[in-house]
Amino acid sequence: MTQTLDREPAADVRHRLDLLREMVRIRLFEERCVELYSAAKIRGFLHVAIGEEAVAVGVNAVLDEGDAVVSTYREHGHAIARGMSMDSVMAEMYGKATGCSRGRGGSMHLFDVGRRFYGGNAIVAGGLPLAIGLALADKMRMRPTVTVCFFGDGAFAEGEFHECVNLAALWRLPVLFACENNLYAMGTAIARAQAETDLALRAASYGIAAWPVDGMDVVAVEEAADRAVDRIRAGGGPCFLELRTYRFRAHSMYDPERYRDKAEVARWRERDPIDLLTHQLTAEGGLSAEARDAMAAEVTAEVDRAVAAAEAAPLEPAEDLERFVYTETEA
Amino acid sequence: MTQTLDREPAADVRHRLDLLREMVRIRLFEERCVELYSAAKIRGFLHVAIGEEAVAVGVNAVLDEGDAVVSTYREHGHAIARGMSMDSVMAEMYGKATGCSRGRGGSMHLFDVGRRFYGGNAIVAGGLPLAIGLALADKMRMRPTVTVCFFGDGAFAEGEFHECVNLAALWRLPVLFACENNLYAMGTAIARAQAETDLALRAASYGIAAWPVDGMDVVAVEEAADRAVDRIRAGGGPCFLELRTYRFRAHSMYDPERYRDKAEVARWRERDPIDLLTHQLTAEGGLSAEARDAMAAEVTAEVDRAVAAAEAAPLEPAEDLERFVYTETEA
Amino acid sequence: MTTLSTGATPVPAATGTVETTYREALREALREALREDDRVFLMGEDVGMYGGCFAVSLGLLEEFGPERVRDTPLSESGFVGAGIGAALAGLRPVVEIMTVNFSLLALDQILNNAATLSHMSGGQLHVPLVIRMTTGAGRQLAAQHSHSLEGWYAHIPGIKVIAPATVEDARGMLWTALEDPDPVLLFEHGTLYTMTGTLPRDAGHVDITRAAVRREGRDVTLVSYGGTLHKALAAADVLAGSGVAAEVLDLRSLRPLDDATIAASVRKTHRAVVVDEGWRSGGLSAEVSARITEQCFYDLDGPVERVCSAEVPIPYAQHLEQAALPQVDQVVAAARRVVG
Amino acid sequence: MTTLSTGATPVPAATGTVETTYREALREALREALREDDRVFLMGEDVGMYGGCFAVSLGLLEEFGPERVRDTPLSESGFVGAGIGAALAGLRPVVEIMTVNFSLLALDQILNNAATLSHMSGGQLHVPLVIRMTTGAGRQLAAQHSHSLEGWYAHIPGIKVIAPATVEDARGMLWTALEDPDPVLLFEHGTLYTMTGTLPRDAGHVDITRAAVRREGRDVTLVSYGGTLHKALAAADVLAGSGVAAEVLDLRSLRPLDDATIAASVRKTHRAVVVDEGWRSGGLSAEVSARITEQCFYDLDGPVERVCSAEVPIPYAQHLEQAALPQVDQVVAAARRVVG
Ligand SMILES: Cc1ncc(C[n+]2csc(CCOP(=O)(O)OP(=O)(O)O)c2C)c(N)n1
Ligand SMILES: Cc1ncc(C[n+]2csc(CCOP(=O)(O)OP(=O)(O)O)c2C)c(N)n1
Ligand SMILES: [Mg+2]
Ligand SMILES: [Mg+2]
Repeated sequence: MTQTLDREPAADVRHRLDLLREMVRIRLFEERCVELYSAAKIRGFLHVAIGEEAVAVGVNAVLDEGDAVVSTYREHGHAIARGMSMDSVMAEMYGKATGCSRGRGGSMHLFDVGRRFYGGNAIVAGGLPLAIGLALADKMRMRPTVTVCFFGDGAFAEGEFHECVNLAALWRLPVLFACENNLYAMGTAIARAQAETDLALRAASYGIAAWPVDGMDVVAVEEAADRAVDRIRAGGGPCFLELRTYRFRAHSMYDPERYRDKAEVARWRERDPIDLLTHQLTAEGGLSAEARDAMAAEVTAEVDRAVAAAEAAPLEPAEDLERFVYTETEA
Repeated sequence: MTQTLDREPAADVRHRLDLLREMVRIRLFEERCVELYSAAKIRGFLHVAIGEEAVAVGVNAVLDEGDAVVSTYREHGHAIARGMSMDSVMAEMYGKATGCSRGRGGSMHLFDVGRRFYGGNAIVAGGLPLAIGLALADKMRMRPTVTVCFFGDGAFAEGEFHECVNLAALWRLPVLFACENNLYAMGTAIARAQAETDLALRAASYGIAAWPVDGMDVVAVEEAADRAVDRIRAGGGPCFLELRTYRFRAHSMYDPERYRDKAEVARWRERDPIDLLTHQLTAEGGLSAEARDAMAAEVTAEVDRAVAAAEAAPLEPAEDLERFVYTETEA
Repeated sequence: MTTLSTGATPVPAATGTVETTYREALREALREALREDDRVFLMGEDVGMYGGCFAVSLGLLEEFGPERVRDTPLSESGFVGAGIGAALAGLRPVVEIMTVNFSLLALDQILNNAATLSHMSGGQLHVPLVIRMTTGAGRQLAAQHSHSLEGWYAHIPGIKVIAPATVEDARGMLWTALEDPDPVLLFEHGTLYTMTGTLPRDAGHVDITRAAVRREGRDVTLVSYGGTLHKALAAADVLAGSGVAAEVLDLRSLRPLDDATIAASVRKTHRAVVVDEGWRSGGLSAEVSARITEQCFYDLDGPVERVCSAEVPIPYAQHLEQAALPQVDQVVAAARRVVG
Repeated sequence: MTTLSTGATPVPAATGTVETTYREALREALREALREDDRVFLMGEDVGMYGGCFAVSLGLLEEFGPERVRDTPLSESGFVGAGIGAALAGLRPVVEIMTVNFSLLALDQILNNAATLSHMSGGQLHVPLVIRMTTGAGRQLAAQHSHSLEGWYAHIPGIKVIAPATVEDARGMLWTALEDPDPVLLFEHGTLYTMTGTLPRDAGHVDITRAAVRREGRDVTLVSYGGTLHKALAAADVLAGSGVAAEVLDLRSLRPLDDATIAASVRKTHRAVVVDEGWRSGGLSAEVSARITEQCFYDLDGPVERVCSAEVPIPYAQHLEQAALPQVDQVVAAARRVVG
């Protein structure tokens, strides 16, 4: 078992309960999204990260307010773990004016400038250069921040990724490369896309600290992220974490999953990050059945409220279509 | 001293004299090009590889007729070592109809489809994907060929390079990556462009055979290329050679060379590949002063003839401007 | 999306015909090419195991194996360039880029290699390559996934650009493209895959050099292609209701453009509206408009109108997306304006 | 290339003025920006130690240090995207892409990030980024190094595109671009760097929203920008000799286009020729032509003409290259045709 961060036993249980709650929040939120997609309330592309919650929660747990996050099209979890409200995310997926992006972005383009959450990017590897720039600017301004960039194993094959790791390593930028290795890029298993599948090893060839992490164990993720972020803040240059995880669901709502078999999915489901932590806390006596049910009920209510709010929210006026193409300056 | 290939002593001397002659041909050809540029006979961009001849000659020496070569904008040496005539290359630089590309390509775009010399590419790293495709096609057609792709240390930073090494390694393609590490990309020293400057090590992280070679020693280059090509032909997948070399001249005709000092250039000039082999052969008694002079005279005459032919050659008619934009099919 | 009568060459819905979709027609074309010519292979992201991101290549991996239906990593520049190289070596690659949005990552290879090698080598090299990709908006995929950039590609000398708008063209254009010795880009509009149609069982090659008159009329010419063709046809229906006979042209080939067919129509109708899903400024519609004016100025009763996408990154919300895209009522209004 | 009288705002060649070149004017603009605003930094390949591939940034590294004059590896997508990220974080990056030819490698970042982030985030994000690059042909650099693709960029909503054609604009446009809260692309024509001109010692900002009338005339409007502006001006000289008074417009901003200034000129002259170094089909000239027709159809005496590059990859040999590029005599001939 991985060690927890240096905390009092009671505080440690409380902390892990928080981590659990965050994962449950993401899980129930995304499960609802899937239902809403079937009900045609959400449209476009929808990519859920069910099974990967430990990554979003573990990494975000160690970030400060001033840190920056850049994500992918599978980013509901990152957004929620970063503190964005379910209301603003759900309303965005409804395409409503109250959505975080005023309905213009949808599931793949969540933003929250106040939390330095820079999206939501639907081009694989497309967010990485932004992270380099954010980190460069913060470094030039001597801000003691870290920029985290989430991306998948698929992005590792894009040239852009390699340009970015090199830039970060060369300029010793405060970037945490958070690679969500869920073994597939759509239907392409990593071994059919990468000549060398040990991604941490590959990243280390840039002369940066890089190591693999059990991405189903939220505490392990948190610890690894903590270590990485400490190192980065101390001026040690970028780090790369290969977060070994798995998506339990299809790539998107259109994916018939011909490329993997049910047994493989079932095996990974046995390592469901929520179940793992739930069992652990239960076994330690830190989580009763009632507390678990109460948590689920509270989170369900939160999701319900987000849905109700999204349903009730107004649409952005169609006349405002052309707003924000360019910055609105007060006349 | 590096060992020579397995040859009879006399044959070995003859062979090394051939290598020397090839290097001298390239050197004198390019030195003439520089003069002709100053005389405004050659225009556009002109990049000479003076100092790097051992790479072009050593690698090409081990190739078969059916092998393919893809090069860069610094490719006169590759073209000549591949067997293209000075006449066709010089005429091309004059922009004449008798040029290998009928005057449309110039210095950066030499082609010879008969010799499977696929250019000449002015986009850094732009030729690499072509090499992947050539090798893929040959492999699919079960042709026992190797495709060599020359590129510089600068190209190593381009994402495209990484996509290509991964593809070649993943698909075990018969590609020889011939990286001409001359320590600079224009004015950018490799340490200011690469987080990890051990390029062979970096390439090896793709799970392919990769090693550094003394690029000033033509015999060493030939041996390394021979070993690599053998391995590739035996189905061992791609190889990567980091050919450590140096350009004695400026990047192009416009470069005032502010970024390196004369002492560094002088140190490298002491390892001039032509001088090294000349001294070696002379010391062994394989090359007399007369033979050396005769060689220089013969080559000079060859260059003179190429210049005279280019001078005399006709221009492509301006009315033919639009030819070859699309393939000409017999009507 | 329902059956489209293809106007120019009406297909008898009798025996010897088959009901099919745009998607299946594309697949049938691929299957035929793979079967008939062993130099042909298909390569791209998820074309194999996944069955193609829009299921176009479903089943082909099983039929032709992983060498000829080749899944690639996410390396657009790498594998598109590899397609060019394979074409240089004598194969006939069909490279699929999932969507035009990702083709930007391969644009250098297309513009600087595929389009130049023949000319730049003085005619020594040929690149018989077909690149297929999905284009267009209308499915709430938001700004980064809703581009219509075929107009950019149509700007490039050295390549050809085609866009099947009908099931028949989806079935027939690929083969013709593969017979071309030069690079051909084939754009499939994402909203058309489910469109149904009837084809002769032996449907095959189609000429890709001519635009098609999909509907005849004498009052105004509506010029379009791909996804928006169907909006132009719908507009023609509406216009017919109020006595305006619109002629509807399907460009089919975006490079080269079939000037003769366009000019012939405009000389007859004296008015033109170009309908295009690209952004208005600098889109393909600008070229069509400029050419019509150049060729038919003295035949025109008024300026050529353009109905295009609003100049915004395409938004996610349905009402905003639809507000951004060209609509039938806009085409109708533009046609009424020019008819005057 | 010699002094250009800038027409609209003539500069007195008196005390308080300075003789300079387009290159030096660009450098002075960069120097001023780096000095006046500590959020500004310059980043690109060889901008530092080498002094800039066209010597524009020569000496700036020494003056401002390697953090603010930052050499990058050959990673166009990476460092252009990094410029976008740095702009998001509140800096004012000036990113240099050596030439437009290499910008294709960064086009995804420009189109899908720089141009979309403000809109796609519902107005939360801003990208105050300037991207400079050299464009154009004319120096025998052959097909891969001779593109004129600014017309493509002018197609993209969310960015602005400017092109200084005069020493004054080279000096003044950068600052204005840096004050813009959105991404601005600045295109420098490769043949202009050595052009000389006279500037007031305190020359600075110029308005970038309006096209400029560089020469007044009543018979025909020649619309151009950047490198070809000088061919249009030379053509106007020739035309004047035969009694044709050409008005010459310098677009200056390619996106947005200054419709009002263009239309005002064409309403006066009733004829227009667009001169553009891009390939004809689908180039910026098509948009200008289409707009003129849309706005001035009933004022036009004949169709708008276009003088553009031939539709070939630009060849190396000088006579072929010149045959491919728009030439003064072609502009003169086109103007004569439209004047009739
Ligand atoms: C450049 C680019 N190419 C292709 C796509 C289509 N696409 C969307 S997601 C995806 C798979 C990405 O896999 P990975 O990076 O492993 O992330 P995951 O979906 O597994 O989270 C693909 C191919 C895209 N969005 N962008
Ligand atoms: C994509 C791209 N970016 C920039 C350039 C401009 N450029 C031409 S050569 C060169 C340096 C390349 O260095 P390297 O790969 O080491 O090759 P070398 O010139 O040393 O042989 C640069 C930056 C280019 N041609 N292509
Ligand atoms: Mg994945
Ligand atoms: Mg180099």
